[in-house]
Amino acid sequence: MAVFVFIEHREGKLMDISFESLSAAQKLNDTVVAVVAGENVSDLAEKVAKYADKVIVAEDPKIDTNNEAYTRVLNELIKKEKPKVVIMGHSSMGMDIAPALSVDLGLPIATDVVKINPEGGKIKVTRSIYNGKVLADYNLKNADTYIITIRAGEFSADDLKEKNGKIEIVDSLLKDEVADKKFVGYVQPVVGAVDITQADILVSVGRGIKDKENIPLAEELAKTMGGVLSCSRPIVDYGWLPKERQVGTSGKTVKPKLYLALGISGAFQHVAGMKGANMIVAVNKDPKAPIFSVAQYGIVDDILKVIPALTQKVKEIKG
Amino acid sequence: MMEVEEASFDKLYDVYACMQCGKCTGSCAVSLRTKLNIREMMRIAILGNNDDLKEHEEIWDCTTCGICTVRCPRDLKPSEVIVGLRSVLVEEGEVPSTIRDALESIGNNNNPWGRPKSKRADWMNDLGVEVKNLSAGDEAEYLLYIGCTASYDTRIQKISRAAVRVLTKLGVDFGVLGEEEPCCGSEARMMGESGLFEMLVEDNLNLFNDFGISKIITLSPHAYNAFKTDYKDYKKRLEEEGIEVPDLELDVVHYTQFLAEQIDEGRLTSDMMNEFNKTVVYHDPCYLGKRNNIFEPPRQILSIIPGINLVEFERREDRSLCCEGGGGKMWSEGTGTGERNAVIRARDAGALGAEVIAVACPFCMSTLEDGRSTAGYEESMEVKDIFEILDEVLK
Amino acid sequence: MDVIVCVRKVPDTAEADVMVEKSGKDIEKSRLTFTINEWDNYAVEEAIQMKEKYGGTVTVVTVGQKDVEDVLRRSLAMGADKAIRVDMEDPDDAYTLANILCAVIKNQKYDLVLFGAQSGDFNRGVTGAMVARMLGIPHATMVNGIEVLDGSIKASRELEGGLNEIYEIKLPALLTIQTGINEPRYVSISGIRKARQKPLEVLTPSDVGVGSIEPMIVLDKMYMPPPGKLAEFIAGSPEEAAAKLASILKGKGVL
Amino acid sequence: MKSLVIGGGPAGLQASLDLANAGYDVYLVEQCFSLGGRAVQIVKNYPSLTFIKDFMKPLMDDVYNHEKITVLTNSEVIGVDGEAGNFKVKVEKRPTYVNLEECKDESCAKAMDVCPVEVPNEFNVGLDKRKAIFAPFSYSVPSGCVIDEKSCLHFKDGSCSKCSEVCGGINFDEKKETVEIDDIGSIIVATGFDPFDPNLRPELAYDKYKNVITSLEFERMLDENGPTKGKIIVDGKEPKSIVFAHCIGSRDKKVDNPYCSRICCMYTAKEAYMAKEKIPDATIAVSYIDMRAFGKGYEQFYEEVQKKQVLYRRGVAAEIYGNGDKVVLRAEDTLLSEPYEFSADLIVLAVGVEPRSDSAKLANVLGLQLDDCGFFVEKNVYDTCETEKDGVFIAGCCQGPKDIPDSLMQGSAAAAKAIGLMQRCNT
Repeated sequence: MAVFVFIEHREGKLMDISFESLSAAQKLNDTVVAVVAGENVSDLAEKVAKYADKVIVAEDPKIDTNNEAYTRVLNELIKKEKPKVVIMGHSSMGMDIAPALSVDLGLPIATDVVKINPEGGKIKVTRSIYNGKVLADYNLKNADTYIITIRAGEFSADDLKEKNGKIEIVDSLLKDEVADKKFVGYVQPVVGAVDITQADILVSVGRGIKDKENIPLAEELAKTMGGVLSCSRPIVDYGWLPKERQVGTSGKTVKPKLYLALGISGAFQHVAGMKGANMIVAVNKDPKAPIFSVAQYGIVDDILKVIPALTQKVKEIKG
Repeated sequence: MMEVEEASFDKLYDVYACMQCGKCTGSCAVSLRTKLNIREMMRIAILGNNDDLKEHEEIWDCTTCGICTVRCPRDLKPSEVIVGLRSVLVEEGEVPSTIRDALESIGNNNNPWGRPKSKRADWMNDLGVEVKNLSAGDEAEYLLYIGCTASYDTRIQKISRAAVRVLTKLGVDFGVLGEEEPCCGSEARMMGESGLFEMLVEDNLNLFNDFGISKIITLSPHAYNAFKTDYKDYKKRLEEEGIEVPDLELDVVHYTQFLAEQIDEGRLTSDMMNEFNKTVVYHDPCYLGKRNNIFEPPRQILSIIPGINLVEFERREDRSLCCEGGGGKMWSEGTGTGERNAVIRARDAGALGAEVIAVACPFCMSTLEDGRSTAGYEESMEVKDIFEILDEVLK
Repeated sequence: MDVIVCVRKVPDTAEADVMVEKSGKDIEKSRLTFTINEWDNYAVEEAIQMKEKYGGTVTVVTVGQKDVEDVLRRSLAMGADKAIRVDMEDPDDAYTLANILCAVIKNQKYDLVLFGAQSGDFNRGVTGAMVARMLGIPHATMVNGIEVLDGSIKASRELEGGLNEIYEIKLPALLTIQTGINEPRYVSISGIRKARQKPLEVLTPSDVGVGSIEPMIVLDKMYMPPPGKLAEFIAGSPEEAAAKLASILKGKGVL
Repeated sequence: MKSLVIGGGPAGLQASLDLANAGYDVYLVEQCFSLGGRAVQIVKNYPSLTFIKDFMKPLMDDVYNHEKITVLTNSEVIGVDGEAGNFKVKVEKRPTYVNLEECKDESCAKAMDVCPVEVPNEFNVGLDKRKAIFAPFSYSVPSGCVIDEKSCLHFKDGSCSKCSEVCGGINFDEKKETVEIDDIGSIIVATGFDPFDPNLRPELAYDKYKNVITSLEFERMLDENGPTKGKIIVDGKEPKSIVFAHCIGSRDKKVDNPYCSRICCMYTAKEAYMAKEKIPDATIAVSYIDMRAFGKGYEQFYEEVQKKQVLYRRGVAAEIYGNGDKVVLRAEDTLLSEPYEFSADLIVLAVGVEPRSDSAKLANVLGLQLDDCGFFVEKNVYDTCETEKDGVFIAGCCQGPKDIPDSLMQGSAAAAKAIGLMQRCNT
């Protein structure tokens, strides 16, 4: 029996979630079969082979990065190979593909899974529900194949074991191009107006930044991290940043993956505007600042010392 | 002609009678720093249509301090016209997202702060004093109405705790409603959501009635004003709509009135206090002062504190400078540019040598705390509620 | 353009303390407030904006007992024309739910079916695409922009890392809507009152014609996650602390 | 048959003179020590800019010296009986404690000199002090001194009688007397008005700053014989920036004065003009709602004033606060839709016209009606002199706000009406 791992790639690059999916698959102690489909994907297949027992490569220009085409290719492969589990990311792509496969093949599906527990022939999964405040174990209906999408960041790619599997090239079995759903292309969201509500990473500055001259320091950190600069109300009051950057009940309510609060004491109205962030990190001189009561990580120090250091470290990590 | 709920602004507010003297705009707390021009709004109420209104985002700049209504020589109610214009937008769903979230939160969570009902009583954690809970079967003469902001805002929760300690020391027979305390709805009404306010009036009158509450001490002048004035009007409205509401006459006082009464009756005296050797300036909240002419009680309380050096703002009482905290401004930045009134206020206090700005309103606390820091008085000046000062000095 | 929007009432758990019931099968709901699922709200708004622009109708559909009707009334107040409630307990299993919704939708006239991309309670993110499959129409999930063409639409999908991808999809189609696609309007209390006039159809499971469906996934038990630590302070010099923080952020997949 | 005129301002004086010239005996009852009413506090009239004194002084003298007119100053009508053609009137005449016939000019000066009491001078609206024995104003009629018993120490505790030591005319024993007059054919009420008390608009902070004054105070400063000898001086300094604020207590329902004062537009124009003449380099602005220059030559005068670079800014005064030595007037320039703050050395509040506070008492004595605002009610809009009560006529500001020419005209009209009535009664 095998575990299928659907490999996500975009514009010639493998997505992180693919490695996390491989990691999840390896933990099931079964044959790990990575599926790489698309056009000109043999390079990618070689990178994936390092961590899989086998890589199935379905080269087909008709796939054209169309999720529906991927679905149909996977459908054929599952029917043919009958894997025990199909794992992919609970990503934008996985959300498009996995449920469709489930209905097409009549296979049970569990999405956004944080833990997979095989129990004999059965599969039990753990999901994090109600805003992560509750964990729930689910049993999947008995079936030959189970479809599971995993939550990003829950299965660390650091744990991957090298397997150096073989690569098998198969026919994609995609008969025609998908007629009713055409991939048009990728677009960068309109740049210009900065929308802090849409950013995944917000580097947010407060009074602790002390001087308008120091704003570029924070700007550079935000850029290095791939995030956007936001701020608390006084910074707008001082005229150091425009109103669109203001986080709080009277400004913008934000829910980034990371909110890095620099020199923000954490007035109630500010906190109310950012408490939905997945992760809050605060840097403040004052260990009693209320911001620390909502932060997961804190550094008690002068932000003007921490910002350049952090910019440097992030640059190093990102290479 | 603008219309709301099938009634024209002419019928509701006599807008045709406006003589365009500009007293409203001239008096307006924010007209110098925002696009808001109330006189023009009076004109729009006559000549505009509901679509024109969408172009006037400054409608959300009004703090509803009410001074335009207090001063209007034609005895019109410009501040109510603003609220009415807002309600046109509210009915059409065309409100800034931050206002929308606050209103939705009032509807869903009974507070505008997006906080769960189940955490409303968190301010009482580690209080160290037993407080009666009127929603849990306890009985008391007074309900101490905390209000949403003083229940949830971590800074302002301190006022609530001080209030409980002070009233307990004075032997007042009072209780709170804990998690069951509802939103008074004042801000909902001022943001133009009169339907929601009406619903709250109905619910709250029933709730007060069920828990045997008729005498209320409020922390917030906004709640005071709502219970005192708006609840009466809306109760009438509900009755006209054929909705049954308990025949409950609320006996409401703001806490400064209550404490001033305690002083008059000899139950709160200087002898009971340690010295407070600081220069203090009192900031009049609009909903206590301008809207309700309560100028003296807060000053009376402060004046009996031994050692206090009480100074006065140039602009005080009728001419007090609004802190910009009311009228939904907690949830909307609006079109304002330049220095906030709260910063001007802090600077004026600084010029008076004040070490403490004494406030009697949660919104004033919130805005002035900010103004004080922005004006650079983080180290040298504090903003304290009168309850907090009393809590500090009472032996 | 006739649009059907499937909506769901969920508890607001973002701020609240959530506790698991003794049975381990559900959470304690008495102290929670329930509202329309955030993603669904965007979907309803999107449908109404389409109606305002292109004409047509908006029908909102939900599955649940009477207490979920306020979510439908709210949608009607936003501007939907008609609401349908299937009168039964909300099934735990998305597959079952998808079958019921499919049965309702296939009897309606529609050009477009909208779902929220996920729901705030179970965040399964699966029901919409399943329904599309059952209806046999094309779908796109995580849609953050729609352009209506003649007989088709262009949908922008949100991808990880801030990129969007564009699909051209033939109608009828099903889209699941990501938050941020629009700015949902406020629904006033008086608006909700007025919407009482609008039709709200209640269907029984037998009206819908769905028999018993074996669930694909069954809840075993709910439990509380181990308590997370609050504000773990990172000590050291600015350089040391920055290095530690950077590696934590990398480990958490944020960087 | 005699006629009674109540009130010795322009309307009452003119009515008395017209009646007397027509051959009737007239009793003119004036509450104050002197004739003249409020007009004598004004320095110059608009639009001619002639001295009021040049007109009022002869008028007052003519009335006072007219053989058919009996002037009862410091007096009050306390009872009226009877009907048109035959009223019986009771007048209370209060003592002045100074017998003018025994009194010489110099002794007056001496008496005032020795008097130890100083009180605010009403005539100069408190801008200076007067003694307890004083001459009401420079050209008061009757001339000479009077004693104000309210502030005189002799009446307080008997501790002082210094004036009687230097002046033979002093008679502390004078008593008030009641004069009964029969055969009164007609009564003309011309009791005038009170200026608006700006403290009723606390946002204008009138009581808080020395450099916020009323137009009447400003008027007194324009008087060469006044407390500042005609110099505009506030707190010892000449202001270089002045704002005049229209409509203070006028067109204002909040203070129960919903009507226009009819005078504050034009007297402000005149005061602004005179201010510019006295301080040519001063910045002068006027905040106003709209300009009501409806009299003959008024619009032209308004234009003249504007040409003197007096800046008219539309928008009523909203609020006043102090800022150091300056006072700041907040208003909206409604033409620009722009709120502004004008920081000035002096703000002049153009106070409006209010019914006299004692109108109700007199209405009661006479059996007259007061309107919602407190003015005496005329018979109808086409006959603003007659009242519901036969034989009783009204004239001047007690009927409604008006300026001096209009008051004089209504005084004449009332006199004509009264003469007509009395002739009908005689035949």
